[in-house]
Amino acid sequence: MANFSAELKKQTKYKAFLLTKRIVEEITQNTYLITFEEDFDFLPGQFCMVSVGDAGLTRKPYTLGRLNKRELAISVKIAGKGSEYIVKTNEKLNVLAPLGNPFIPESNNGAVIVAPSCLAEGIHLSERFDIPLIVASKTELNEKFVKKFKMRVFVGNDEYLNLLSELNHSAFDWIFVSGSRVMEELAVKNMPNKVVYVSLNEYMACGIGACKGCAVETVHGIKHVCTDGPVFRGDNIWQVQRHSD
Amino acid sequence: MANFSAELKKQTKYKAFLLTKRIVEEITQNTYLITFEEDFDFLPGQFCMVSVGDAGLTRKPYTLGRLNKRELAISVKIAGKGSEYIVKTNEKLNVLAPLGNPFIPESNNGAVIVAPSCLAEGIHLSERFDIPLIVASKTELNEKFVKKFKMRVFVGNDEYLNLLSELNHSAFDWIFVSGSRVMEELAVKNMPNKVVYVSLNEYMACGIGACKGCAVETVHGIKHVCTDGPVFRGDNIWQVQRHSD
Amino acid sequence: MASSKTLRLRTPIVIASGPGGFGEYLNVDSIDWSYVGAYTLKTITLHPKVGNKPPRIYATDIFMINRIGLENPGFVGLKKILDSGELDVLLSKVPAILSLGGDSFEEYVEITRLVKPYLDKFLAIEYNFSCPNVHHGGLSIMSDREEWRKLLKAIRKETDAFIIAKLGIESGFVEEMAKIVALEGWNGVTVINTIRGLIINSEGQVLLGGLSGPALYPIALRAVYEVRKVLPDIFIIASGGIYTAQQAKEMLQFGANAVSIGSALFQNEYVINKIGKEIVEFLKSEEKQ
Amino acid sequence: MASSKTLRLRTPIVIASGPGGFGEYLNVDSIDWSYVGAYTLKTITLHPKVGNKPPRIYATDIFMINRIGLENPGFVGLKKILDSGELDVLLSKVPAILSLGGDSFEEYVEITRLVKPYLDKFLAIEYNFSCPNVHHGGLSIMSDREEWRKLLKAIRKETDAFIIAKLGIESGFVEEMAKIVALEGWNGVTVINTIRGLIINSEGQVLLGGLSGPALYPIALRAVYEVRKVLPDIFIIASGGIYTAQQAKEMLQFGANAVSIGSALFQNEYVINKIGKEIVEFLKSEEKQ
Ligand SMILES: Cc1cc2nc3c(=O)[nH]c(=O)nc-3n(C[C@H](O)[C@H](O)[C@H](O)COP(=O)(O)OP(=O)(O)OC[C@H]3O[C@@H](n4cnc5c(N)ncnc54)[C@H](O)[C@@H]3O)c2cc1C
Ligand SMILES: Cc1cc2nc3c(=O)[nH]c(=O)nc-3n(C[C@H](O)[C@H](O)[C@H](O)COP(=O)(O)OP(=O)(O)OC[C@H]3O[C@@H](n4cnc5c(N)ncnc54)[C@H](O)[C@@H]3O)c2cc1C
Ligand SMILES: Cc1cc2nc3c(=O)[nH]c(=O)nc-3n(C[C@H](O)[C@H](O)[C@H](O)COP(=O)(O)O)c2cc1C
Ligand SMILES: Cc1cc2nc3c(=O)[nH]c(=O)nc-3n(C[C@H](O)[C@H](O)[C@H](O)COP(=O)(O)O)c2cc1C
Ligand code: FES
Ligand code: FES
Repeated sequence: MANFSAELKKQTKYKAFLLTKRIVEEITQNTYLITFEEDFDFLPGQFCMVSVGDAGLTRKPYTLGRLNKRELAISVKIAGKGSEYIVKTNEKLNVLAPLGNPFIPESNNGAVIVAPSCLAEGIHLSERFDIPLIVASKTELNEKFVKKFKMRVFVGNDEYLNLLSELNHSAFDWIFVSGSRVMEELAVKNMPNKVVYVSLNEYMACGIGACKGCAVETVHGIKHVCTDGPVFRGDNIWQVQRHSD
Repeated sequence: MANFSAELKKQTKYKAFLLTKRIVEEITQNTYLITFEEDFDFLPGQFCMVSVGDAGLTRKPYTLGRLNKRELAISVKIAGKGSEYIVKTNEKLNVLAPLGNPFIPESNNGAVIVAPSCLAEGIHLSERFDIPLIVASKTELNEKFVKKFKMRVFVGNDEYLNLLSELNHSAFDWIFVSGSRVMEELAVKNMPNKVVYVSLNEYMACGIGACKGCAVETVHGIKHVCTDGPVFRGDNIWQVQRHSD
Repeated sequence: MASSKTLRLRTPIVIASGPGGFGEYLNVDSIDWSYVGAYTLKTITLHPKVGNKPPRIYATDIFMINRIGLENPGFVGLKKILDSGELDVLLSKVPAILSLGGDSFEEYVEITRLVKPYLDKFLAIEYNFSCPNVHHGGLSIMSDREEWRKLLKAIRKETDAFIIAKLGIESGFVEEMAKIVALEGWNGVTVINTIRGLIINSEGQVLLGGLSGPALYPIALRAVYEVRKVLPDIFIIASGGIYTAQQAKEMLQFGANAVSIGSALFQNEYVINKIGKEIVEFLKSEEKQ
Repeated sequence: MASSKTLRLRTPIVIASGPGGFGEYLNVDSIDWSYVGAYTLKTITLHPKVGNKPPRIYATDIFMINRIGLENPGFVGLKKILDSGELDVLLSKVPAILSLGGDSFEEYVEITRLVKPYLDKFLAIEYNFSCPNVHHGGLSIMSDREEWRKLLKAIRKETDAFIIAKLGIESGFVEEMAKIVALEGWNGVTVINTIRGLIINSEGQVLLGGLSGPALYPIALRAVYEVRKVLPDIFIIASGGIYTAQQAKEMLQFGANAVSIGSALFQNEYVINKIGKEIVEFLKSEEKQ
């Protein structure tokens, strides 16, 4: 509660943008990359709340991304009616942005692992910090993407676990992980040697700190994903058994 | 209440039929005639309850009709989501029928006036009792229908009122009217010389006498459209000023 | 005080009082009545009621509102049907629960007395204390909690039948109401009834009635949960917005002994077979474990 | 007893306590605050509350359920924001209503006393007597009607502010509750609050929370109607499932003095402008007649 007043100060202005879809491409089964004609400023780690009209009672949170350092993009996994609307509509998308805190890494010696649903963010971070992009997917990726963007792809749970153990013994200072909660937890628990950052997925109603709906338990008590995150240090979310070397 | 027990006895068996659409034709703006591959027995005046899946919380009542003395048909005005579903779906229609009481006229010296939304019933009655078919519509009818079936068409309110006064002084014993409540009320009040029958349109939930939702006030107290109707004598519904000749 | 009676339903699926009328759905072919544990009849009051003036019902995509006003033939009507054997067709196919209502303390007690000779025909009596569509009785009988408690006591004294109180959520926290019911030795509760709502129909007419259908489901589920939490032993019939087998299962998992199908009949009465089949299979698979 | 204060809102549109947080929506560009009569702040309790454990919220097509648990910085937090002038940005753009809650009789009275020096900053105080998501206070303060009546009296004695009681529909018939509020000299009621519901989210977690959104609308409209029927003079804020200008108009027509926009903000906060514009025009056209 101490930082309640600090939080209030942190608030910046949010704007609702109308975005025209440029390209909608399938990344993998049920998951799409959408690029837009328009652009606005944001920083790595930030997200937006997409209005889905009558297809949902809340705006829907999506991590912002950028391709080739210029094209605004999001990636969307069809999870229900709202995401289906986002992928399929021919209308402009009404998007509230930029929300949440930027992710500012302590060095450029990191790597980013994303699920296909967070590929736009992955590409953005990789290009922006000039770090390796790794995609962990349950299903094979569309060949096009693998070629167009520099990335390593790991398909299936076993491959993912091997990857984590490889990275745990790598020279990277930090690893950024964005995907499902399970995937993020596995990353944190299986890379105890590393500083792992995770982008959390709590259910959001407002996205701007008003509703207090997106609470998560951290080792420092309740935090809110939309105003304290969405990116957290993994060891703030899950207890990590540090190995004594 | 006296006839509660009589009502119980009157019940017959109802069946849910799956009907395949044969033809869907526009009668007039927003109103369609639908014919079916399948058939079942019913009598003039009876109706069915059409399931509209998730497009509505109740089955929707439609008067049954028959074309050329053989083809099962209904006519449907698009009034909302349920009726839109009925007109547009490519699935078979699930239809509970036959419901309500048959209309048994006292003579064959009558005429039938229908709105386009009740055209299927109108054609049926006209063919069955060999009586004139009159269509009263707000908008022009599709030429095809006017040619295919023998009918007189009256477009607009003034024409309708003229028609009623003509019929009031005609030699017909009775006039059967099926359309909106307003249209039926006008008919009853403007043809005081005639026995006028009306097919009522109360909101229905069950269609079989269970819910007591379709109550109407008559000069003999509350009646239920689905089990006491749907056809009533007009002077049982509206007070009629009989002219003394 | 409680009668030692238990209620064993052949399946935990019941037809709700009101939507099912007085057995009319038996006239619809293709419903498999072996899936139904009990058919609750439309509420009967001491005196016949003609019900409210039309319009009585209106629906949107997510709820419907009805103001039937407990139209029913009264005890005389019930007696006639029972004496004449007319109801036997129904009773030969599916067990029934009698639903009783009233406009006053005395009426509730009186009808309880009058139906006594017929109780062997019914599994249980459900008392409708929560119909939002009548001016006397219904809502108001529960406005005065002490009066209502006395009524519960009087009815319990009058009959040793399996008696169930049907509760809404507006007269007080439903679990507190249910506790009173249990304390007075009643055997069960049905939660919930419709909630008072207002809608304007397409003709611009105002309907003050009871809300049922999908919008009710999460509220009814919560009510079942809360009642079960405070009363581990009472028989609970869950009522409110149950349209799918998944919802029926949730109700059972959160403490209901049976689930009631009401408004869902209007969308397609075949819902009985759909829910019935899945629930019966579900219970079999649970038993095996 | 009643203070002679009146509440004149520049428009009859208010932001609901909770969904609007502590003014965060002022950071969203393009909302025209001249359409808003008052911004009700998130409920403040005497002591800070961290709120409930996650998950706290889940929505379907027709309702959402939240179990925030009144997370708020307590009176100390409120005091800090007020003393530091942080809230002045908000107050310069839109008048505000303070919402207060508590876990006990004493807490309600104590916070009423503590906020006194700040009351010139607010149009009114809304007392949240109906939050379904806290264990003490909220629901239970209303379970004991006599206790609650005493509390109403005590608060009224403590302040001559324009005080509004926010009522749910589960502690007793809402019009009966409202009558008590009026009898104790309060100035207004907000009807309704969320209704207790239960939902299982996509992860299989059980959320016991308050139901808001579209499913609430017909119930809230009815509550407004019933309260207005028995209390011609009380100030009524309508809350529950208002998403369109049409609904806002209906609420006003059935007796509300103002309408509250809550969950609709989450679908698209632009709803404020949409409803605001139409309502302002509607009222102008009414005036002309
Ligand atoms: C900060 C953040 C960033 C995200 N970024 C991405 C992204 O880049 N790409 C992507 O594919 N997905 C992302 N998600 C998840 C995405 O928001 C949900 O998949 C989406 O909201 C589903 O909406 P729906 O109507 O299709 O789903 P529903 O049918 O409503 O539900 C399907 C699933 O989505 C979750 N969900 C639904 N609504 C919300 C909501 N308002 N807030 C959070 N979760 C919800 C549900 O819990 C459920 O697990 C992000 C979530 C958060 C919180
Ligand atoms: C006995 C009877 C016979 C009918 N025959 C015909 C016919 O042959 N052709 C035709 O076009 N229409 C007929 N109707 C009217 C038809 O049932 C409605 O237009 C239809 O139900 C609209 O459904 P919806 O979902 O499209 O409408 P909604 O969007 O739900 O409402 C649009 C209008 O339809 C009415 N309506 C909606 N549901 C019902 C219902 N369950 N029962 C009654 N009215 C309802 C509403 O009151 C409203 O006026 C008949 C009605 C009755 C009672
Ligand atoms: C048309 C209609 C009539 C009803 N009549 C009665 C009644 O006579 N007695 C009663 O106890 N409940 C009555 N109810 C309430 C239902 O039994 C049920 O409790 C309620 O509708 C909620 O369940 P549902 O959403 O499954 O319909 C009626 C409901 C409807 C829709
Ligand atoms: C996330 C959330 C938080 C809420 N918090 C409060 C609160 O702190 N105090 C309060 O009086 N009501 C609170 N409410 C209730 C709303 O003010 C409102 O009465 C209710 O949601 C019904 O209106 P709606 O359907 O427009 O949201 C909250 C509602 C939601 C959805
Ligand atoms: S989503 Fe509303 S506070 Fe975070
Ligand atoms: S529609 Fe149910 S009784 Fe007529």
